[in-house]
Amino acid sequence: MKDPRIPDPLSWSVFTQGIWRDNPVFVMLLGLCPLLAVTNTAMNALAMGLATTFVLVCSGTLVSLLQRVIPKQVRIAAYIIIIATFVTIVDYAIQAISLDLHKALGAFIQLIVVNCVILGRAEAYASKNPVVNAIVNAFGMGVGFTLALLSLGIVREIIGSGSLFGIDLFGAQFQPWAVFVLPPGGFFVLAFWLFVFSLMRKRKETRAKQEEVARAA
Amino acid sequence: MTETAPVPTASPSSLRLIATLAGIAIMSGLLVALAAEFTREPILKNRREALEKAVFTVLPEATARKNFLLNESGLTPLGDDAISEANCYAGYNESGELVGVAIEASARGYQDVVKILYGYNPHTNCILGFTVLQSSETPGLGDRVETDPDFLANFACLEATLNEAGTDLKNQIVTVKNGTKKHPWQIDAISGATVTSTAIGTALQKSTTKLLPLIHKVEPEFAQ
Amino acid sequence: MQPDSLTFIFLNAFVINNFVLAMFLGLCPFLGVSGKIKTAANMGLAVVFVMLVSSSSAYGINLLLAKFKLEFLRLICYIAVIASAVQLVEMAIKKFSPALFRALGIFLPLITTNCAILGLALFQTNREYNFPQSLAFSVGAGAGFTLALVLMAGLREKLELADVPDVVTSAALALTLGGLLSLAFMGFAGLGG
Amino acid sequence: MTNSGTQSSPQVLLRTSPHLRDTQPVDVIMRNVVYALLPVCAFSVWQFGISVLGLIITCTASCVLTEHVIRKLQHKPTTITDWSATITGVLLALTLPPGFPLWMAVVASIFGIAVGKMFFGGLGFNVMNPALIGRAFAQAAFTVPMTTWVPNSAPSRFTEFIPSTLTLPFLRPNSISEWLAQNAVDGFSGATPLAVMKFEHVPADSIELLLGTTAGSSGETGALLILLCGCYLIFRNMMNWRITASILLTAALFSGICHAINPEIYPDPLFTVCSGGLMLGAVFMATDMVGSPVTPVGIWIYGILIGLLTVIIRFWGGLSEGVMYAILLGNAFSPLISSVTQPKRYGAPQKEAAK
Repeated sequence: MKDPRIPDPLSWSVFTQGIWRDNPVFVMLLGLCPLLAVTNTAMNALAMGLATTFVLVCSGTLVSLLQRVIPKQVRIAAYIIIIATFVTIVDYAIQAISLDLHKALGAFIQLIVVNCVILGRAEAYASKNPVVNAIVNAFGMGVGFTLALLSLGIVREIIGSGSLFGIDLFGAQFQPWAVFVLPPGGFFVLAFWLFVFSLMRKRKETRAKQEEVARAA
Repeated sequence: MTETAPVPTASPSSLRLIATLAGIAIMSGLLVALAAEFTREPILKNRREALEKAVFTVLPEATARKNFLLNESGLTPLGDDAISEANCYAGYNESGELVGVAIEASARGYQDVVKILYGYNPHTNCILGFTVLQSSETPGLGDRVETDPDFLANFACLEATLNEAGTDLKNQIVTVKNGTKKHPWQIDAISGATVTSTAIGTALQKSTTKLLPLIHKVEPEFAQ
Repeated sequence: MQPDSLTFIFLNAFVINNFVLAMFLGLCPFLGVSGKIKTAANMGLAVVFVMLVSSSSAYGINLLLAKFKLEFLRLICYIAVIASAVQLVEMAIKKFSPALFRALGIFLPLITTNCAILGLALFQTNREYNFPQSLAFSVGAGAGFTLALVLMAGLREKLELADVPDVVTSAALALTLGGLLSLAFMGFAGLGG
Repeated sequence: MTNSGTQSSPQVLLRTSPHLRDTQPVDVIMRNVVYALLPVCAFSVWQFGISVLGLIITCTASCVLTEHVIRKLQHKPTTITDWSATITGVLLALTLPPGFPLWMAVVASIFGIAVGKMFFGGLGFNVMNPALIGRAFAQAAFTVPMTTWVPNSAPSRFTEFIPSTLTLPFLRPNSISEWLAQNAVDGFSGATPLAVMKFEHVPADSIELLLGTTAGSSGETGALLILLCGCYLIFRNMMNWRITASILLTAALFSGICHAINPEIYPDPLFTVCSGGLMLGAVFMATDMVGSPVTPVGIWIYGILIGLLTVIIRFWGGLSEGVMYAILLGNAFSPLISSVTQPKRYGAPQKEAAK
């Protein structure tokens, strides 16, 4: 995405890059497996987001620290080992915090290892930038990923079970639309968000074009 | 992750490559081992609490629990932490009398396997209740087996008596259509959630057929 | 059907809880490599192959780790094994069947980061499958992955000519198709029960 | 629903179409399908009363309105005059249970048209049958109301709505137990003949199934009438009889074999063909040209696949009825079937068809 030899100056955009402009989910379409699999409740989505952020930040730090030590030829293998280490740590930590949460997220915590967002960050950013930048950038990406997870989890939980973070919202008479907590619902809600963003982008483009025409006239 | 980048001009020796990788591997091994060590106690505590909660749900009168491994060769008492090795858990009331045994069972549900823990009282030959340990049944339909009061009423005392020879159930536990329960060994299904109701019945029937003869053989050994 | 019977394990991973459409494993290739039926079928073939290899090696690794009480290294070992399995498979195919290698070539390295492979190894460990069960599971999962991929490719080929509204991006379209397929696959729930 | 993709898309015409009716304009065919559906609608209103009338009107209106609004939002001329949205609405209503809450029917209609059809560019580009997508969505979203059945010929059916029909939006369906107590005919079990067969192994009377005096979805009872209406379309050369025939024959043959092996559990072929939504699906939904293969051999494979899947889901699945899912899966498979059975082009490479 940019020349690798010039390190980024630390700026606000290092952080916000992952939240909006290069949002790992909505823009880059990465890490979809956990995104769809564990977002049937907002709580699961939040936990998954935090776990991923932790792994992103820790592996980013280590990769950035070791960037001069790791030879190019074996860097991918090294990154994967580093990532797998932190994922295992998170896995144990979640078990220690709450078994129910661990049961709800299941094997998808361990599957963070193959989340392309993390390897992608390690390869494209952390391995070429100073530690502070790497941490800030990874944190931004983590926040962006968590927001994406939450945007799915909140919609799915509200419509699919009539509650939010486990708190009942509409009373006992509300008819939940169970399909939203089932697998098809995951696909549909993500498609819906992508559709909405694409619609917004189109609107903006048309408006810009109209303004241009107006200015020309 | 496709291919490694173009080889730099001065490529490091393979010894250095291996050494770096080995170093990283050792470091991560250490980190992981540390994490596993630190979290072992809390995880065990969580497991114990979760199990205790489940056991006390299916054996309402119990206040204490002990782990056992039950198989053809008899009953083996296990330590308090050996939760994953145990396959049955005895519950005792405050005066130390056996109030029942909690056993895991599983069967095919609608979407996937349903895993339950059920309580059995060998004195009264009753199944006292069950709790779902793991299921992915349809929300609002199959998952009602845990909440539907009419369905739970089946388990005030679901009869599971052995035959004279002590080898098999006298009357097989069976799930029947909603509203047609006639005998204490029948389970009245939830209307509309027949598949999940039947899965609970099948799990109980299979597990009791296999384990009750064993339990009755070793019953005195459960005493504290 | 018994929940631990080989047929059920196969059917479960194949259609009932299809690896892609119900478990969301392997979504990246599902969305990325599903443009053409032929490519999708080849990718599926490669995945089945790698799944068989990595599932059996994961089974062996797990036995070893359990023996030495080193379960905390499981994840690291699995990912390492899968990466090497992909390499080995690639080399073997290259040597013994250059034609197949040309057909699968570009997909093989991609498979390492396919979460369906690691997911398979993790799920078979969580569910405590024995060796034959693990094999049935991996064949079912691979077949399920291939089926989903090929169906998706067929639909997308058909939609190439469609007058899709311009605000519908190809990702949104693919995800909606995935959702519809997932909806249709719900019909297999309880199969063999 | 017959050939439809040919209206505004010259590309589709390039495909080898085996159908003679390309000469007939789409809206004429569609209008005739509506005519053919009218007797089925009338019969189901007579069977289940004004609740079903409400259901048919609601579904049709919401389907047509959804399509109209979406076209307007796209700044394109409306397409509701081609009658296809009307057919989707009527078919959807006919596949819903008679006492289905109207607000849920609206949701199913909107989803079916918006996601199942307009999202892909409208008529001719939808990959699966929109009515069935709507129904599958409702089945997954509102499982309990979708499996709540009422008896046919309830005495008060022309004077009052089934209470669940008029449920307020977003709420759980009103209880029908009181209504059932007043209206239930001797020993109504709250299940369709298929469910009774599946879970209790008691087959229903075939004559009843043929005439349609059983519980079930609004328009799926009365196999004979549906077949007659289908014959009208076949006679007018507006429907591909091969699809219907291959589905029904396969289902009958397969269930006949199972019945011969174990008559206790598996029903006889006549029951299989006449019960549930198989007849309605085989005649009016699987024959939708947009979702079926374009090659002559493919048509037969498609029909056989749907027949097989229906019986497999009915006999060994968790649901008592599988026609809807079988047709949706058939739709999903049809591009694949087309591509495999495509006649070889001259000079094409040897290994043309993958899988």
